[in-house]
Order: sequence, then structure tokens, then C-alpha cells
Amino acid sequence: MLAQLLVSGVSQGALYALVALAMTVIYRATTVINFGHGDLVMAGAFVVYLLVVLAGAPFLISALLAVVLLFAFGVAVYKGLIRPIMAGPHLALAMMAVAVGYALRGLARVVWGREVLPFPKVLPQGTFMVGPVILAPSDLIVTGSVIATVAILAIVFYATRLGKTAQAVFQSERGAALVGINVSAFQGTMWGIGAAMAALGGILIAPVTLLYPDLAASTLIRAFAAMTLGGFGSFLGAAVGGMLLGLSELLVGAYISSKLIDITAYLIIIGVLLIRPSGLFGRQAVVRV
Amino acid sequence: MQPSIDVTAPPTTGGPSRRIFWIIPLALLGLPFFLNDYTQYIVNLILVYVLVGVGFNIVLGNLGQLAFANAAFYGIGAYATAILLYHYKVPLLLAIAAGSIAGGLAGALVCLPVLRGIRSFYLAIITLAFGELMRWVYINAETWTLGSMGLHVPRPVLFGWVLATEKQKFYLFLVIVTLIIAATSNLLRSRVGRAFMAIRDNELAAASMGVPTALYMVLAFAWSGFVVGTAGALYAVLVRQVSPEAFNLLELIVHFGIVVVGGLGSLAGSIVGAVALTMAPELLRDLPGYEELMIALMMILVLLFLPGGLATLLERATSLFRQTYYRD
Amino acid sequence: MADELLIAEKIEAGYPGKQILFGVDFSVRKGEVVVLLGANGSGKSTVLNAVSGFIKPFGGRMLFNGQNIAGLPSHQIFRHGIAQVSQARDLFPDMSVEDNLTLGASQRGAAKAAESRTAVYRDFPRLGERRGQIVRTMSGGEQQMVAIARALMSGPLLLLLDEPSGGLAPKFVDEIAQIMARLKQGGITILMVEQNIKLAFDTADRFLVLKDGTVAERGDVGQGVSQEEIVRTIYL
Amino acid sequence: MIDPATASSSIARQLTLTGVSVGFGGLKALTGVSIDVRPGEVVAVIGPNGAGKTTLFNAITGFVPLAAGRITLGEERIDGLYPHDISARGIRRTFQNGGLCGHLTVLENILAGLHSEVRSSIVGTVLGLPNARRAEREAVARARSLLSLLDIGRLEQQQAGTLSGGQQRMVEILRAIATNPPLLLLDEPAVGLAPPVRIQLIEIIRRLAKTQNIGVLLIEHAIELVMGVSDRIVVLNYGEKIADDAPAAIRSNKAVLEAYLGHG
Repeated sequence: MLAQLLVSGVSQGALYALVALAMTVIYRATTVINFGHGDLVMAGAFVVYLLVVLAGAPFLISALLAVVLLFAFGVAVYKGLIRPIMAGPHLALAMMAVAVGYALRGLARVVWGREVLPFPKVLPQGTFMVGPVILAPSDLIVTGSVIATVAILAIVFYATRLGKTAQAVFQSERGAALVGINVSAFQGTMWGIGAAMAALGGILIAPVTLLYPDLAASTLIRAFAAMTLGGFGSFLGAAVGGMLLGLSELLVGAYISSKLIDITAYLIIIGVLLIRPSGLFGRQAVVRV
Repeated sequence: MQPSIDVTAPPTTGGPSRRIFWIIPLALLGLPFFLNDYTQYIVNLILVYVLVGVGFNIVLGNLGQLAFANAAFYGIGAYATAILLYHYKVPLLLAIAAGSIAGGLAGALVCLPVLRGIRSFYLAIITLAFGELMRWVYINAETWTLGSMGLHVPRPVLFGWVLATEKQKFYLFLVIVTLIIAATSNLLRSRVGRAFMAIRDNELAAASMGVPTALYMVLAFAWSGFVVGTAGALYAVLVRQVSPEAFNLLELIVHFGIVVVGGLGSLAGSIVGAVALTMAPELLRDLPGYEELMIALMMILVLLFLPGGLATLLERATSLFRQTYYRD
Repeated sequence: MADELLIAEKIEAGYPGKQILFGVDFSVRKGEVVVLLGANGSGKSTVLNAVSGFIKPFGGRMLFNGQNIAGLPSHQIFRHGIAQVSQARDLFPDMSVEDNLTLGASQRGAAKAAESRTAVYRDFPRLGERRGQIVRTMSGGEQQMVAIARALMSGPLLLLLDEPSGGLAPKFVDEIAQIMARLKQGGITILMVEQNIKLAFDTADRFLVLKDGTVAERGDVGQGVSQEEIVRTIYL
Repeated sequence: MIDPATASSSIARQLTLTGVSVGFGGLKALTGVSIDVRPGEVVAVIGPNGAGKTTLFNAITGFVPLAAGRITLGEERIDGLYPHDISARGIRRTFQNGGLCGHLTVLENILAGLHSEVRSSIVGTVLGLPNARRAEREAVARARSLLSLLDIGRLEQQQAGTLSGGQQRMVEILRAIATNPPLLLLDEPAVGLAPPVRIQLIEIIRRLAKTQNIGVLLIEHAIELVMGVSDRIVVLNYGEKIADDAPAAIRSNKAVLEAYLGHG
């Protein structure tokens, strides 16, 4: 029983971790918290839905296209909407992020209507047993994809020149400018990467849940919970926080009450911010004000 | 440039411009004669959202805190009123007052993290979580709320008169909204409102001038909750159906939009914003998605090109509002 | 004059609603050290930031090697060969000395970077010994050294130094003085801001005194200029 | 109603620092500094960067604890008190980077400075009762008479953030003295001011000090302002007081000159 829960918890947590990591990329690069991030997740899944169901394209190609499209969208949002008001109050930045997300949601609804859509069964169905644990191939694929993404991210950030540049900007924006890095272009790229990762999250989440425009809200709050728990701005924190959140939801659901699953994330946010705002791995973070 | 003002002139806070609080509502008294039942319903809904905007703006615009619990204040007010009307058959005005007070208490509660030093995006996130938590409470406190089905509020009765039509409700709403706006305006134009804005602009300086900042933050949150709680109460009376999904994140975004589009820190702006954001979607309601697109577009345009919101245009068009309302 | 590396003409600069420089003129010749003096708020740092592109001048021309660089974004000005050491140093605090230095040469390719690094470690043996140390854990004086070394890594034609001795204890000031002397010997062109007049006059060839965003006085060091007279002009 | 133009300061009290030392983890920021500021007197604190001027202000306003020494205002010892208590004793300050509330009008800023003196209950305010409105009117009248002290009544409806630097300083100073404090601390009041405005500021500070009998302690780099405004100048270097004298004497003080030349 416990082993089964842990396996499912990891699979669920991996998704939260992915979305939280995507938000952390954007946050670290620009110290902006993207309140529209849940809608980027939804948008990624939706693009795949359009391509697979309506245009009949193969799933993998659709997924790739969605990720590329969302990358471009992220860069465009940064250049056109965020950059011009970066010097302004944090309130305006939060609003802009919300507005962009809301627009995406509206756009989806224009095509979609008000219905909940079943996502095409693109992942293999069925289950198999490993010892006492029931495994679904889809779970393995989800967890595997997340681990692969995190691994690629880690390699890029810690072992390449781009990664050094990224760390430089994260540690000191002015310092990066002093050594000739085009900070604005870099930040655009990071928004693109964040959006692309969000899209990937959406593509992996949608087959598990169902697809509907309001998918965004629950995803956003869970990503917040993962980031809060792990410590804002910490990549390790976002990953661990996501995993812990996934596990806690399942454990709380199994051992206390299934009614509490939905509020685990909220309680984590409230508890952590009131008791230890820096979370597990965070430093006292600086938010753009 | 502002015209120079004669030092001997009466202070703006007491001048003849106060009359606008009574002139506009009086002018509105005739409105129902031009409306059918549906358009009257929209006007009533606008009145509800006027309070939503005015209340939210106190915390967001006047106090300058990024607190996103407005949908929770709204829901708590609506549920308090609906529960009292449905289960306990409490008189209408009493039930509405209870909704307001419940909202005010929720406001004071939400101020706690602020007093713990949580600000900016962190405050936004913790208050978002609070709002979602409340939604879970609505769903699960079934004894009172009837869960996700929601409560069906009985037909409102005022002193023995059944408020059967939208027009009848309109007059009740107009009186309540007018009184609350007048009170809010009084508050914001006093030393209390100044203290809110001093905290927003420069917390350290405010403290160094002897403003007890913690006390005023609680006060601002509580008043904001009170006003929005009243809006929730009126919503329950208007729609007569109170269910959890009416107070979700999407609802919050509309509230946010009203304040942004109207103009941060502007009471007049909140009113205009409420009109704009309630009417526009109603016109588009048969086209799913366009409502969201429209609201998002308005927000983006305002943020990029009109940071002061529609209130800026209002101010340019007439100097009346600058003098009437404390802050534009 | 042919040997003038930087010519600033009637520079007007500042922040929205707050102009700081009102028509500043000066030039820096190849191989020379020019120091900007003046009280707090007189606009010294603003001059450096206007040269490096951290703030965009709203008036005047900034000719570097004959090209007008005024208004270019800072990373492009950097590519023209102007490196700045800011007052806050703006190092990458959680990286090692070596990583900080390498990033200083990040626009030049690995071979050049290795070459510059060797040169820098030769000139700053202390940094060579501590190449693996995380910058956050170093003293103020050592961090200043890293900041200067990082700027040198790009092989700049012009080095902008903003208060190299600022906030340092007296024993480190001596060390900075030695570094300055060595840089000068190496023939690099420097435009710097310095409060410590003795230190400034030890290295500089020429000085400018800024007052309220304009050049109040200028001259050659060593031509019988009384340092005390300058102190009186600026501070007393 | 008190007319600030004629009222003398509530209670004239002298600020006395005796042997004040402040240290940050082994590093001494101030060492045995003794200064006094008498009512109506303007004292400037100058010195090279890092001399400890801001630390001195923070020590007086209670933001940093003393390692040694004592600070008294009149008969009362104030070191060890909380900042808001010190502010309540009547030490008001202006801020180096501007302490005005930028989105409030000039009048509102002054009114905010009078916050603790407006007597009105919340209930009365919300209901718009006559006594609350009267209290507001009186405060407005008083704020206006304060503005007239410096002849800036015409600016009252302007947003503070849109004023010129000089006007902002004037408003900030008026706001700080709105409650007739015995002591005013000015942290670099001339930053960002054009030279002619500084001359004006000299006149304003001196007039306020002399007519209101307020003691003024100011940190400043703009030397013509310091020379023009001060009765006395205190010079700090590396946390120690190296001179305390009349402006003219300071100019020819050898130790001061050395301090500015710097180490090298």
C-alpha cells in the first residue's frame, strides 16, 4: 500500500516539480513571479490537442511543435509586455502576468467552448505489476520525461557556457552587464525556456487529468506550493518541493481524508510562509519591488 | 498643472463637491423606467461590482498591498448572508449586515501575514491560497453551504415587502451602495485614508511621522473586507444562488481587472472600472472566450499605455472628480 | 588630436525627472589616467555610467576611437573595448574567482580567455593562489581585486574605475595604490573616480573636478597643483 | 488652534551626546563622539565618506544600539529607547533619498505629518460627523499656515512626486516640523538641488531654527550650504570627532584638510 502510494506520489510530484522549475527559471532570470504560468501549461496541452485531434498530426511532432511555439510565445511576452514595465511597480508586473494568462484562457475558450475535453489517449494504456506495486506505463513516461528534462536543465545550467551565463545573471544582473552579457536578450530566452517547460508540463499533465481551460488555476497554486516549500528561487527547492507536495497529497489522501487532497497545497503555502518563509532551501529572497 | 488655490478657500474636504454623492444616486432613481428586467439585472450587477472594486482598491490601491483575497471576502459575505437567509430566516437587512461584518472579520484575518512582514508576491501567494482554501470550505461545510450544489436563497423580503422584481432590488442596492461609498470616501479623505496612503508610499516615513502602521493596515484590510463582504451579500440577494465556483480564481481576476482598468487608488476609477468590466462581458456573453479576451486586452492596454487607469481619462475630462474624491 | 581615445562632448545625462550632468566635456588620451574628483552628488559616477552605457545620455556625443557610442546598450559598448568596475563591484558572489574571471572574458572565446587568465594571475598572484575560492567569502580588498581583474579579462582599451579605494581599510588602500601603479605601467588607459585625493594624484596624469554636474576645474597632475587647494574647492 | 508661525517650539530642549561609540562586529563605526545641539542652533556634520555620519544619525534616532556613551534630550536619556519612542519625544528627521509620499499631494503630506494631532474618531470620520470634519478643517488650516511659512501654498494640490527637488525638500522639512519638534535631523537636504535652491534652503533652515527655536543637526556634502547654514561644524573621520568649531575656523583646520586628502 505504502509502496504503491510512493510510486504514484512521485509520478504526480514530478509534474508539480516540472511546472515549479519552469516558474523558477523565469523568477531567477527576471525576479518576476509569473501569475499566468498555469495558463501556459494549459496552452501547451491545448496546442497538442488541436494538432492531434483536429489536424491529425502525430503526437510526438505535435508535442515538439507545441513546445517550440510556446518558447516563441514566452520570448514575445517578455519583449512586448514585461520588459516595458519592468521598472514599474510589482503590482503592474503581477497584473500583466495575470492578463496574459487570462487572454490565453479566453483564446482557448474561443476554440473550445465551455466543455471539458478528454485528452487523446496518446500514452500507452494498461498497467503491469512490479512486486506488489501496480505501474502504469503512462506514469513511467511522465516521470521519465520529467527526469530527463530536469537532467538536461541541470547539464545546461551547470556544465555549459550558457549555464555559466545564466548563473551570472541570476547572481548579479549588473555584474552580467559589466562583463558584456546582453541581459535583456538573455532574460527573453529564459522566459522562452520557462514557457516551453510549462508547455511540456501541460502535455504530460493533460493525459492524466482532463483538458479544460481552468486547468491553469490548480496547476498554478500547486506550483506555488512547491516553490514555497522548497524555497523561492531555488531549483533544488522547486524539484524537491514538487516531489514532496505530490507525495503529501497522496499520503494525506490515503491516511487522513481524501477531502484534504485538494487543500494540501494551500495549507503548505500558508504554513510555510507564516513559519519559515525561506522554505527548505531558499535564501531570504529578493523579489522585484 | 493644477490651478493655484486660494489659501483662504474652504478646504477641499468639506466643499460643495460633496453633493455629488447625492446628485448621482438621485439621478439614477429614474433609471429603472428606461430598462427592461434583463438590463435592470445588469445594472444591479454593476452596483454589486462597484462595491467589489471600491473595496479591493482600498487594499490594492490605497494601502498598496498585493493581497489577493478579494474573492474570499466576496464569497464569505455572500455565504454569510445566504446561510442566514436560508437556514435561519433572518430579516434581510440583518443578513446583509452580517455578510458585511463577516467580510470585515475575514479582512482583519488576512492582514495577519502582512503584520508578520509578508509582502509583495509572497503576500499575493498566501492570500491566493487562503481564497482557494475558503472555496474548499464552502464545498465541504455541507451542513451550512449544501456543498457544491450551492444554496438557493429565498426571495428577499424587506419589512414585509417581497422584492420580486429587479427594479425593486435596484432601489435597495442603490441606497446601500451609496451609503457605503459615501462612508468609504469619508474614511479615505480623512487622516485614516492619508495614513493608508502614507504607508503605501513610504512605510518608514509614515512610521517616523507617528502613524501606527500595524493598526492602520488591519483597519484598511478590515474595511476592504467589509465593503467587499457587503458586495457578496448583495450578490446573494441578487442572484439568489450561492455556490463555490462563483468565488474562484477567475472571479478574482475580474475583480483585479476592475481595479486595474479603473485605476489604482481611485474611488471614482473603481466605479468606472466596474461598469466597464461588467457591461462588456455581458455584451459578449453568447460568444465563449471573448469575454476573457476583452478583459485581458483592456488590462494589457491600460498597463502599457494608461498606468493610471480610466480614472486618468476621467480626471482629464473633468476636474470634478479630483475634488470630489480624495485620490485619483 | 589623433591619440584621443575617448572624447565626451556636452554630455547631458541623468534619470527621468532628474538631470545630473549638464554639458560635461572631457577627453582621455591613449595610455593616460584621468581622475574625476568632486563631492558626493556632483555626478562623477554618472559620467562613468554614461560612458559605459548604463545610463543613456540625452544630449551630447561620446566618441570612442572616433565612433559615437552614446546611446548604445551597455553590452555593445563593452564590445567596443570599454570595461567598467562599478562602485558596488557587482561580482558573482557564489562563484569562484576563476569563474568570475572567465566570465569577464566570456565574449572572447576560450583561447583568449585562458591567455588573459594567465596574464591576470601573473599580475595578481594572490588571485592565482585563491582561484578556487568563492568570492562571497573574500575580504573587501580582495573582492575589489577580483573586480578589477575581471574587467581586465576582456582586454579593454579603456578601463573605468569607480572608487577603487571606496569602503576599504587603510592597509587595503595601499594595496589598491600598488595595483593602480602597476596598471599604469602596463600602459592601460583609465578613467576613474576616486575620493582619496592622495591616491588619485599618485596615479593620475590629469584631473577633472566636477561640481553640480559640470566641470568646475581641470588640470595636469604634477604641474604645481596644490592638493589642498583642490580639497578646499571640493569640500570646504 | 496653534499658529506655527508664531508659536514657539513646544519645549526647547538640548540634545547632548556624550562619548558615544557604536560598533559593528569588532569594527568601530563611532568612537567616543561628544556633540551638543542647543535649541535654535544649526550644527552640520561633515567628513569623508565612511566617516560615520549616517551611523551618528542612526544612533540618535535609535536604529543602532550604543556600545558606550549616552544621549540625552533635555534632562531625559533617550539612548536605548525604540525609534518610535524617540520620534514621539520630538526628534523628527528627513530622509536622504526623500521621505515624501510621492502620490499624495503636498497638502496631504503635511497633513500626514500632523497625523497624531488630528483628533477624530474612526466612527465620526466614517459617518462624516461634524466634529470629525471640524478636526479635518483645523488640520488643513494648520497645514496651510505651515505651507505659508515657506510661501509654497500654491503647490498644495500638486502631487509630491511631481515637484522639483528643492520643493520636495521644503515640503519634507515642513512636514518634519509640523508638530513643533525640539530637534530636527536633516540627512543630506541638498542632494539633487540646483545651487540657487541651496542658497534658498540655507535661508529656510536658519529661519526655521531661529523663529521656531528648533535645534537642527544636518549631514551634508554641499559645502556652500554647510558653510552658509551652520553655527557650528562637527567633522568626523574614521568614526572620531576631529574638529568642532565655527565654519571659518574649520576651513583652515589642518586636521580636517588632512582627513579629506585621504590616506596614501
